[in-house]
Amino acid sequence: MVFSWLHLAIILFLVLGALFAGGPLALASLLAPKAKGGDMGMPYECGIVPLGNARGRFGVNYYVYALIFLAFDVDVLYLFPVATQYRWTVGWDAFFEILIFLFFLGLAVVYFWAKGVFTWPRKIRL
Amino acid sequence: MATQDPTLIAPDYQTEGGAHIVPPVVRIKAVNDVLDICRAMSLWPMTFGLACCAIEMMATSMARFDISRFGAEVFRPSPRQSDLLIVAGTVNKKMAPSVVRLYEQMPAPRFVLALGNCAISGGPFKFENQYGIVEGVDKLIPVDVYVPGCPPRPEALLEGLFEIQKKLTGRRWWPEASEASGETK
Amino acid sequence: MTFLAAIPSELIHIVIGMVAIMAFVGIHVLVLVYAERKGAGHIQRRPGPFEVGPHGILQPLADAGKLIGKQLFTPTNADPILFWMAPVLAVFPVLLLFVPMPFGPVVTVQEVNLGLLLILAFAGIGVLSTMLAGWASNNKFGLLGAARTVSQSVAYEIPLLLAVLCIAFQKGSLNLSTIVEGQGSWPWQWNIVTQPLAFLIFLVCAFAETNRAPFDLPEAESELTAGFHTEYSGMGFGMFFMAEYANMVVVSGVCTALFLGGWKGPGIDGVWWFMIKVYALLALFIWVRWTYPRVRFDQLLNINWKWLIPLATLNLLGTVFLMKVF
Amino acid sequence: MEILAKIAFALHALIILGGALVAVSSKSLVRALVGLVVTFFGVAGMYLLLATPFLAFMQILIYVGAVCVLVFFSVMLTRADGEGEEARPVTIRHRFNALLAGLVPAVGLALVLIRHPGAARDLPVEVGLPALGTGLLEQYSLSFELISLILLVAMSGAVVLTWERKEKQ
Amino acid sequence: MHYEQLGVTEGDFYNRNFEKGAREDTMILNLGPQHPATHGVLRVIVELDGEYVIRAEPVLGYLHRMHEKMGEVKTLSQFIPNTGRIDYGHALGWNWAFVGAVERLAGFEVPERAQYIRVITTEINRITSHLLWWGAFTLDLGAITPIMYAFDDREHLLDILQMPTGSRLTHSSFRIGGVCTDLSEKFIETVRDFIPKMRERLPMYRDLVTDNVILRKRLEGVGVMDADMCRRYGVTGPVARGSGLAYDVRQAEHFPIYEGLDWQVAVRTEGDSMARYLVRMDEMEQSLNIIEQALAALPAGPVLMKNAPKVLWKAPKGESYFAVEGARGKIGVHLVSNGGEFAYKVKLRSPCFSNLSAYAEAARGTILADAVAILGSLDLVIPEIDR
Amino acid sequence: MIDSLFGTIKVQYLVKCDPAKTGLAWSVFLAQSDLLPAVKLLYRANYFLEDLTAIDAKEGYLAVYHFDHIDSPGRVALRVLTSHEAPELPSIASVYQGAEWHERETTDFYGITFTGNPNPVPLLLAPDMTEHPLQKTEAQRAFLWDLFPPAEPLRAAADFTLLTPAAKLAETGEA
Amino acid sequence: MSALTLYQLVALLLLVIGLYGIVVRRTLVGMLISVELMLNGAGLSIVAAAQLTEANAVLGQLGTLLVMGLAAAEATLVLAIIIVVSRRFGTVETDAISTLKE
Amino acid sequence: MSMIRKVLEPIGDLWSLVVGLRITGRNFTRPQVTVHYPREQVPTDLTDSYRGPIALVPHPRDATKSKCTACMICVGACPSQCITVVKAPAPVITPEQEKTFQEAEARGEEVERPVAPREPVIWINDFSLCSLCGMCVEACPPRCLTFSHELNAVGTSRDAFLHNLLIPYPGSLKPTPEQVQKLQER
Ligand code: SF4
Ligand code: SF4
Ligand code: SF4
Repeated sequence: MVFSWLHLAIILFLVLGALFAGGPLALASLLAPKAKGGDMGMPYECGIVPLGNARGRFGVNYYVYALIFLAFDVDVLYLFPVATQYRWTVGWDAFFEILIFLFFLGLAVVYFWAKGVFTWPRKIRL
Repeated sequence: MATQDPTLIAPDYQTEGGAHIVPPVVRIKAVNDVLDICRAMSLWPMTFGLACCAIEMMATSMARFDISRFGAEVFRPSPRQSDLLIVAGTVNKKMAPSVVRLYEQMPAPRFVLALGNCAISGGPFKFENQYGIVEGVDKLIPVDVYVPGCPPRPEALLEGLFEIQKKLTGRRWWPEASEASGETK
Repeated sequence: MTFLAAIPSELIHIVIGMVAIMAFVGIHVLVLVYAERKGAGHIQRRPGPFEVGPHGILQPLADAGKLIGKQLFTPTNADPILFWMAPVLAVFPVLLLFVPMPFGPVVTVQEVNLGLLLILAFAGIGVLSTMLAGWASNNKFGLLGAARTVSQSVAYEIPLLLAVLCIAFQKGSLNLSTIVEGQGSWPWQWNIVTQPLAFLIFLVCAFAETNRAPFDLPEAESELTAGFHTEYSGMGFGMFFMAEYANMVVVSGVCTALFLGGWKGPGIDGVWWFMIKVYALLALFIWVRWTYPRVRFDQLLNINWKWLIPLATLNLLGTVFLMKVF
Repeated sequence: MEILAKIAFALHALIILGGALVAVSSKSLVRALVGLVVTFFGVAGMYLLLATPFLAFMQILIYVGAVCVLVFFSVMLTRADGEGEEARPVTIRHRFNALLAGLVPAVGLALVLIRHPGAARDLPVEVGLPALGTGLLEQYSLSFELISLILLVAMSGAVVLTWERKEKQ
Repeated sequence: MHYEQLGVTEGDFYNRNFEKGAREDTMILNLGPQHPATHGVLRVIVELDGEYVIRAEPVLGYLHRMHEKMGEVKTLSQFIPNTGRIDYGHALGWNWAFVGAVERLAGFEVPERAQYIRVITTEINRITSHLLWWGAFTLDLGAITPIMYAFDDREHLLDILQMPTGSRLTHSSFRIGGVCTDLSEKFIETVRDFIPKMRERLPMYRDLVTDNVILRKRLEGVGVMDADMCRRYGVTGPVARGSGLAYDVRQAEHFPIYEGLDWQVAVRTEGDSMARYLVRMDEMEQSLNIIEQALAALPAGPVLMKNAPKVLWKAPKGESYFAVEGARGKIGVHLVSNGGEFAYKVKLRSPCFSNLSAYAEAARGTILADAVAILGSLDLVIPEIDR
Repeated sequence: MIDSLFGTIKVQYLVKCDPAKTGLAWSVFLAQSDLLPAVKLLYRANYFLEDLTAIDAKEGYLAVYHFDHIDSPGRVALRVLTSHEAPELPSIASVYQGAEWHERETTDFYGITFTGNPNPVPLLLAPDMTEHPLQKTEAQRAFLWDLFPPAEPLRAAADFTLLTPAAKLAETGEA
Repeated sequence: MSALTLYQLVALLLLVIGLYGIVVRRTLVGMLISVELMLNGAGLSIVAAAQLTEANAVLGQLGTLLVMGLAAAEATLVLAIIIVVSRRFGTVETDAISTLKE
Repeated sequence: MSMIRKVLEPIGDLWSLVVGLRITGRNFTRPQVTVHYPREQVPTDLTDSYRGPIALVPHPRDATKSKCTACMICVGACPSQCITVVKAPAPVITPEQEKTFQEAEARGEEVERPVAPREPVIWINDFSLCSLCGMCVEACPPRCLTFSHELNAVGTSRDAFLHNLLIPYPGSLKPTPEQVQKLQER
């Protein structure tokens, strides 16, 4: 086990960050008057009693987008270790490997584009 | 801070339990005074326009009168983040429950400014046996400052703001308009 | 004295760094709030905050005081733990992001070899905070706003990474200080010259990642009132505010280090060059915000898919290719 | 430093334990998600202790930044609050079964572990990022390409599964 | 099937009466009555499927101010201040419609100068109204600065309008048989100065907003309303003209002054939000033309006819209908009198009311952001809808 | 024009008015059953609905529909009478969708039921309000002939007596 | 106990809790969360083994890296399946789904 | 052709963004339009046409009195019923006076009996109801009403806006306590 200075710094800064956020909040809860009663606790919905709970099942169309974005995102992350080494590689092998890697990425974009995932219909038929 | 006088509120619009304000846990006068000054200098209004007067409210936040000079240009769309409810216009009976609800959804400390005659007394729409409007928003919620006019000029709204600041901190922070009326632009 | 000497210098460095960064962030949030409102004012031909203190200089302080004196309020049906966790989580990683920031030749809290990665990793926590805020407050606007913000942040991370990767490939390092070192003093020796496209992409993504106009959809007032922080009052809202501004500083800092030569500049290198560049970028942020309308959500995603990602990928490919050629 | 490392290890272990327990036992799925995040952080801390900062950051980037978001979106497809589908009380029997399902393999593995401690060293060495890069580019280049392909397939699969054109014209 | 029939007890009356779709995973959201995008207290209930609006239903009445009732309990001239408050954006249009209806009922001849003054002030008022809309609309689209610039100009115009009418917003300066104050020399000069200045400002608006790619991409093809739809809903004004219906009351009902001036009805055929936007921008220019020419042709003479009716004046029996082209469309006042000093019945035909009724159809199936943009492009003034 | 358009319909009373004097071009009284066919004819002739209201008179509620034309302006007023006791009219919202709101508004103000309106809930007034504010008391109500001065009709049904003053009616009745 | 064992025990803990979760959870999402726990345990175990033994450290780290990638791929697909299931059955509760399917 | 346009279009689009920045940038440097309200005010030549709360015009000969003749026309003209005017009551005639009058009348002289002065004792405008329409000003036969130019009145209670228009006129008659009480009951 090693305990690096970086590790310490990360822990300390995170704790400090939590304090930095929690301090004012704690102070505010001590110093502020509180309003109670009436419709105070009701979720705000433009001044109307809301119908139903916000936490029902709710499908958003861009779940699909989030989905592919994420896979893409993770994919790109694999380039980071390569990036640090690439400069010192000799020959074109490395380039082709990256080319193939990026080609797959590009393939995804092209496929989705062709499938029409990126065209949002302005108006849907119901 | 206006406390709700139950006798003032028309029974139809009283909410269950009634809204009230609990004082802070820590009550140090000096701290509270400082906070009051801060509150006075940073009154964020709610984006809540009802009728014609709301346009003058907008005009007040625009370049010519610029309410931001007093730190009050941060119009927040959510009552949770606003300190000042400017009732700008006519409150009718259909709207009344919403107005009460919006007021109650504002966290303390909260202030109410009745802008325009409609909000003060029903204004031009008050006639015998009328069926639609609430004759003055103070029948619904406690009002701190009234700004009359139909619609009031932006200057008047600024004065109303100063009046709330005065109510909070006990002093007027800016010169009287008439004192300075010599300089014009 | 011996006692002091016994403390490792790194620890002292860290502790000083903690104090300095805290002050830095605190001051900069206040200054940015002021600058934003002043800047907006002047663009709109009005003075902005003016009366609270000379030229309104005390305005942000008054706002902060106001927020502290404002009730913290938890909606009845909210999940109280998560509800309050969210604003804390928003600010919680912010200080850490400044650890590898190369303010000056030696002025940095800790040189981290993987500095860039650290910033990218911990900046992602903001997404989490948004998510929790939107969900915990049990508000429909909040939930919609959160869903939007999350998809947006996630989406724009890709071109951002690709743009950053260009520099990483070129310099062969993820250490921000090293990257700065690799650039010269004169503007034409900065990375922006070799990577103009990456710079532009980075900038656009920076706007989107910090949820600034024209990509400020999560809080698109005209649709979703205040977005994911609709239910937050007082300081709770203040925390999100603070996180937004602090993130702006971080993003500008990273951009400066990556593309604008960091602390280097004509004449004497030093912190001031870094700060000047950061301020210039922040000014750009403000300028843009007060100029453009907001893009629509599908457009936002499509800009990303149809322009930024292909361009960024090609740019990366080009970089990689040219590195081999030369 | 050594003692600090021990403390840190204990701390991280506690974080992981707490987070994981919340993740499996919380009635609200979002809280469970938060527990999961806490666990992720704990594991990232462990990675740091193991002198693999790169993995620690990747852990946060991938798990916290990406996987969590996915889980969050799927949570939104359920009724995830205190009255949601997860909130109905679980029978003791069910719990017991579950515990059994977990413990049986675990006890076995633990026994193996304790009986046959590997030839271990105490101080891990940090491998630089370039080394990893070299690894990816040379020795293990196939896996580098493969992961790209797998993710591509996953993406396309997801799209094939879920995509339905809104505009049926 | 309504929610109420499903036994839902939460929410308010309109929520429960909202028609429930077949889907489970949708969200019922109330936009308004306090909402930044509804410009006042309009409330729109939307059913959302993610970002898509499955159904939108405006709920009105949060600003019902009993104007039609007041028309029956106030004398005819006492009703004039009310007309200034129906549509605060274009108060003079309503002023004119009402006094016009009374004049038509009684067969009054309005002095020519008064007619010119009405044209000039109404057109100035139309510009202020369009500027207000322009600013608020761009605000809806997320641009904050344009409204500030628009209000700069608007403030100038309000100063100008204030000279003859005495108020900034809720003008009530037309009287039965004329107008209440004559135009001063200063007014005429200021307006003459202002017109070229305004002409210089319009290109800036174009460069800053109209040509901006973000705005164009947000408006083009959004909320298309074809001519037939406009007819079915009785849509008029710039909205109808954006859909290719060249219908302008100023031209259609043969207003004497307008007929003598050189101006065009701005028409676009696309029918989308951008077309409506552009129609209004063009209309501002046309209004400037009209003002310029009308000022040049301003005749001398009285501004109020002799024996203009006083407070207690009995109108003759009968009915009359008078329509005016307001900033938002066709303003109509239908007056029925039984020969008393009060009107027997006043019907106020509000353009926004009809325009908004088309909204539910226009917004169906669009993206939420588009729905908001369409709402903005209709240029709503809530008190006029609710009356 | 309108009289030829309405050739197939049994109008009760049809006058051509002077637009400069009243703002109307045509004024038509219809029986309830003829309303919908007439409106359909207008729709086919490209008229659009301007507004819809009612007038509370002694004889009952007189619903008034104003139509106008885009290309050849000329306002047409259709008038249909319904009783005070059971005020009911057919809805025209199936022809002019815009009429839905106008009808709901009229229901709010006068209590007239429009059968066939797709969403008959209060539009402008609060849903818990029971009174109909624009209804007049019996004392306030006027006779229709007091409100609409007689004119020369182009067509009139024989039994149409709404606009003939009672005195005159009595006369002719005697005669 | 050697450090390696400690790490392995922690990894094992994650595995146990994950397994428990899979059985005890009712919804697909809950199960997904538990699976992620187990994957984390696996990753930790691999890295610990690589770093604290004489084994090839690079291989170990890359292995974990790939596990992470696979976890992401898996999560993507599972989410897609959840979307489909919830669209098809209106619930993500496993019991309900198995009843519905019959 | 269309190909070229397709390529050029994004460039034009981007250019429009630059143009926008240029405009806001230019406005940044232009002078501000703000009137710093409490320190300075909108020029009076712009506000002198503005209608503030109504006020009474002083009598041309006696500035301590108003010109109002208490004819009550404005009360009827006001659409919002916000004007309350109470006429001065006829002076009370004591029995002795009455006697002298009767005697004088008996003598056949022209008696000038004291009549109610044509002056208001109470003139209150409830500004919170007023719509500033100008009906009263136009209706007043002696033209004794005018709009003041007070732009910035505010108050902390509703009653602050019951403007007593007779306050600037010390010479005007004072209401009797009963009248005041009656008014308050209203
Ligand atoms: S006070 Fe006058 S201007 Fe204000 S809302 Fe009422 S009517 Fe409109
Ligand atoms: S201005 Fe109009 S409302 Fe005001 S007091 Fe005079 S008549 Fe009444
Ligand atoms: S009309 Fe003029 S004179 Fe008559 S009471 Fe009113 S103010 Fe006095």
